[in-house]
Amino acid sequence: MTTPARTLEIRTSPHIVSGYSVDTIMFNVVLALLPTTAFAIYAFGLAALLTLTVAVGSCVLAEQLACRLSDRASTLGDWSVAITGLLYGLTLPPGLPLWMVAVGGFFGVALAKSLFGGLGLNAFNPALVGRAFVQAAFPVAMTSWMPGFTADRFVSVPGSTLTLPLTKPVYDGVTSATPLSLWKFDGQLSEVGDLALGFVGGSTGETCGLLILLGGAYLVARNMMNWRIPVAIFTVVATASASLYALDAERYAPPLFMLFSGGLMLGAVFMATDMVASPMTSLGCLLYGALIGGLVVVIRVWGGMPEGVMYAILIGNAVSPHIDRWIQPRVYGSRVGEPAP
Amino acid sequence: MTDDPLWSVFVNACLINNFVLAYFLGICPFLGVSGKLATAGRMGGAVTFVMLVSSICAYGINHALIALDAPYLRLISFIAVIASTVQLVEMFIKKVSPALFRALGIFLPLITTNCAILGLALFQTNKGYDFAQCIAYALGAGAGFSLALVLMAGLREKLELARIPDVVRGTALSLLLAGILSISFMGFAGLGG
Amino acid sequence: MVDSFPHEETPSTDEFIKGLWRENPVFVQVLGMCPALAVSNTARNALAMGLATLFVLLMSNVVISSLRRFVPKEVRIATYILVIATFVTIVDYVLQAISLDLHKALGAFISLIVVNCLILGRAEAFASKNTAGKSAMDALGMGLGFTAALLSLGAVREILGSGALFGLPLFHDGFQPWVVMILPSGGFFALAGWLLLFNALQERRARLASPAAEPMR
Amino acid sequence: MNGIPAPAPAPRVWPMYRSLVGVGLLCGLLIVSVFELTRPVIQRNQAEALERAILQVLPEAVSSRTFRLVDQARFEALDGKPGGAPLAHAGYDADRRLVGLALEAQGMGYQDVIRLIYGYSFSEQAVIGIRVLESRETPGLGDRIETDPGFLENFERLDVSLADDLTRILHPVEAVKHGAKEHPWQVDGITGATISSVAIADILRRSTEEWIPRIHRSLDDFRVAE
Repeated sequence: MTTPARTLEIRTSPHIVSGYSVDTIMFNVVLALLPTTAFAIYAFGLAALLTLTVAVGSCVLAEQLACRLSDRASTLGDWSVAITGLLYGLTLPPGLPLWMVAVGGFFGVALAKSLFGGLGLNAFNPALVGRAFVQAAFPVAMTSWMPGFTADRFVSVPGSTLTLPLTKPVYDGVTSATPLSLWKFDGQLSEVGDLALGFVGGSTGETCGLLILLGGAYLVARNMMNWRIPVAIFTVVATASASLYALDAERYAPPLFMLFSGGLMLGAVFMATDMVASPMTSLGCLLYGALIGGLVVVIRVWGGMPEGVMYAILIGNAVSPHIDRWIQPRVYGSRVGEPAP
Repeated sequence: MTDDPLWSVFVNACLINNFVLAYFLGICPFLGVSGKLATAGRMGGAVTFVMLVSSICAYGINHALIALDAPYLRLISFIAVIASTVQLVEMFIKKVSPALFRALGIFLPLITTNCAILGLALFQTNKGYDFAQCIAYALGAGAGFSLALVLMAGLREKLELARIPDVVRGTALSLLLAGILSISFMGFAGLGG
Repeated sequence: MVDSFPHEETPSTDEFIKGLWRENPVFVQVLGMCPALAVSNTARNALAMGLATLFVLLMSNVVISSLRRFVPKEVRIATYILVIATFVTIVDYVLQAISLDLHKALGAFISLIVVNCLILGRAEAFASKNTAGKSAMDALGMGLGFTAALLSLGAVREILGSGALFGLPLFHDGFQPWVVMILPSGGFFALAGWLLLFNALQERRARLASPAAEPMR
Repeated sequence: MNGIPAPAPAPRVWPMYRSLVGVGLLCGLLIVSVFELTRPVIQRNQAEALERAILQVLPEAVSSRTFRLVDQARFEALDGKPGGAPLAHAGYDADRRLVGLALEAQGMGYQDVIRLIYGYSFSEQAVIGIRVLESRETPGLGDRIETDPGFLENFERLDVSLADDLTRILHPVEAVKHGAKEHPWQVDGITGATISSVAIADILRRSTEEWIPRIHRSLDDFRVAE
């Protein structure tokens, strides 16, 4: 096979209407994630910094290894793997042993991306597959949350972070609970103000909802993100939880709490919008977002786990080929209702 | 004996303990027929139907065998009944709707050796479900099987054009996808409680 | 890599060996996946399941091949299913008598040996056409191949998933088990991993073999 | 499998009947003989396993007898007779005095149904031991309901004493957050395995509310020590 002539540029998906190249978009995504990342490091100190570094490093290493093994050109230049790693790191609890961080990053990229052929071909969001793998493999470590804003966070790391590879972490200090598990298991509600500003326990990058929204708004303003997906998710979560709350305020949580707690913001803005694993049409994206929002509410309210954003998005990823099949863009020249060839 | 409500039996069989993704039943058709979405949907429908019929039969047989005090004939009669149910269903569909028969034709014999059907009959007996619960269980298992099959088919069709390395193509890829689907379905755990 | 089987040897040896590697039921023919995935969460369960399947396969192959002259082909499949279900029921009771715990761990999957495509497949493809002796060799090979595959899956899953092998702890107390490996998804991943390994080996062998083939052209 | 071959059928059908009936008879014979051979061993194994479980949850007992509820009011000793659920196992000490009852109970856990047996002591009016018979809870997390020593400590004396009129339990069993246990009828949960530990408490609450009053009403049924 010969390489195509340089005059006509042929790209695989994502076919982005904006006309930006992959690396421009990816660079801007990094930019949009910067405030969240900075806040994560500010809140959790060295532990978060180490977690994020190892997350990015393991993903990059896995990708590099896969490229070497399958004789593909290295894809490090386009930032995509670095973003996967960063997003993955932001979903992890601070204080997670670094070797577990590396295992998840490696498996996420290998399982969900490299084996499927690399960038643009993954059926699932690799960052979330990595997280889901670690969650299933090390459920105890993944639900032990370290409190933020400790006095010595910039000079020392929790003992669990530096656990020797393959060994069990020992949690020396106090662990805190996330707002969602406090609500689910103890019936305590956290202040919405604290949630929005990030003064609660949780994963490194999911605590401060406002900064995530800021990053998302930046990407939307630059026309680099499909705003329909997060908007649909937020709308469904807000309406569903508002109606439940209206039915029985004792049992169900108020909508603002549901919106700003847990990984919903990070998931809706940066994970569900993965261009490859989400539907192609606008209507499809709305449906996809609505499905994810619905699943989040179902799992959080009636399921066994306090948080369901990760599972909801993965199932959304699995359904998105079907959404694309039901709602196909009208092929130029065909009549409405006629299936695309 | 259990007194689980019907919806809980259904959700349990369909999502939490999905027959394919959590119990590994019906893996052969799951891997074999999930290449094309259209056939996957039909297969799911056929399996659900056979599940419903054989679940009812198994319920009756089990009670008859308990009355006869001959539990050792359970397996042999279950499998005989499933095989003949499939045959009867095949003949019935051929008579009533030749079009449907042509669409389903090749899958029906496959269903006989689908362990999901026998598994359903055995599990409902072990769990001691009553008649209504058996129906809910069969419908849930069928819906879960179809859901897994259809999701898988969609993913495989999407990946058909991807540059998948040769080593991964085929069964290994399907198993990887099934593993990721299975992890995603873990999110439903606890729903029935 | 030993991949050439001398053809001058007696056919029985080949019948035996092919199931172990070249036509391994799980890794090459991708048959009998349901039990392979479901009960391979520990090496002990995998071994018990493999041996139970081996027994049923051996007995039904022998019976079916001895009966092959007396059974008209119209009722062939029905007879096979009867014979197989009988031996499965026997295994079920014998296992219950040997160890209730093991029987509980394998659960319904012992009964589900009936619908293991491997057994009906060997009955139809081999035992119905060959002598009892040859069928026994075939069943032994396939059964052992199946057991070996199950055991290799079970060993990987148990070592990673509970840090033990056959229930004996392999590591010091601090070992962190990878719970995912004993969960259903871990079964899928572990089997996919083994298949990848097999595919890679075969591809490598094909690459190594192809330069030798070139002078032929 | 007991079809009698039709007299002189058409030649092509005859071999089919012959082979099916022949194989069927052979198979039936095999199954029944193996069943009969293994049955005593299996029954002994099952009885031993049950006895072990009963004596484990009723540490003072040295022997046990299984009772069945008849007519929703009276308990009747089974003594080896087969009997469907619901069953209660009475435990006796060396002097053949009734010390407690072991009851089976089940309910939905995190992943699937959890089945357990618990011991109830008459002198303490409390649950004095549980053992999980069947569960598919997440290994390493939910299965701590079987292994966590702190959690199992809850059931060394879990108060289920009855109100004076013997119709209801004074304080139904309830699950509380880990570390928040204040009363002897509360179950101290497991952090990280909340659903599974709450499920155990629920199973116990439902079962004790249904059975303990009933058992106290017909206490004499179990005092047949000879």
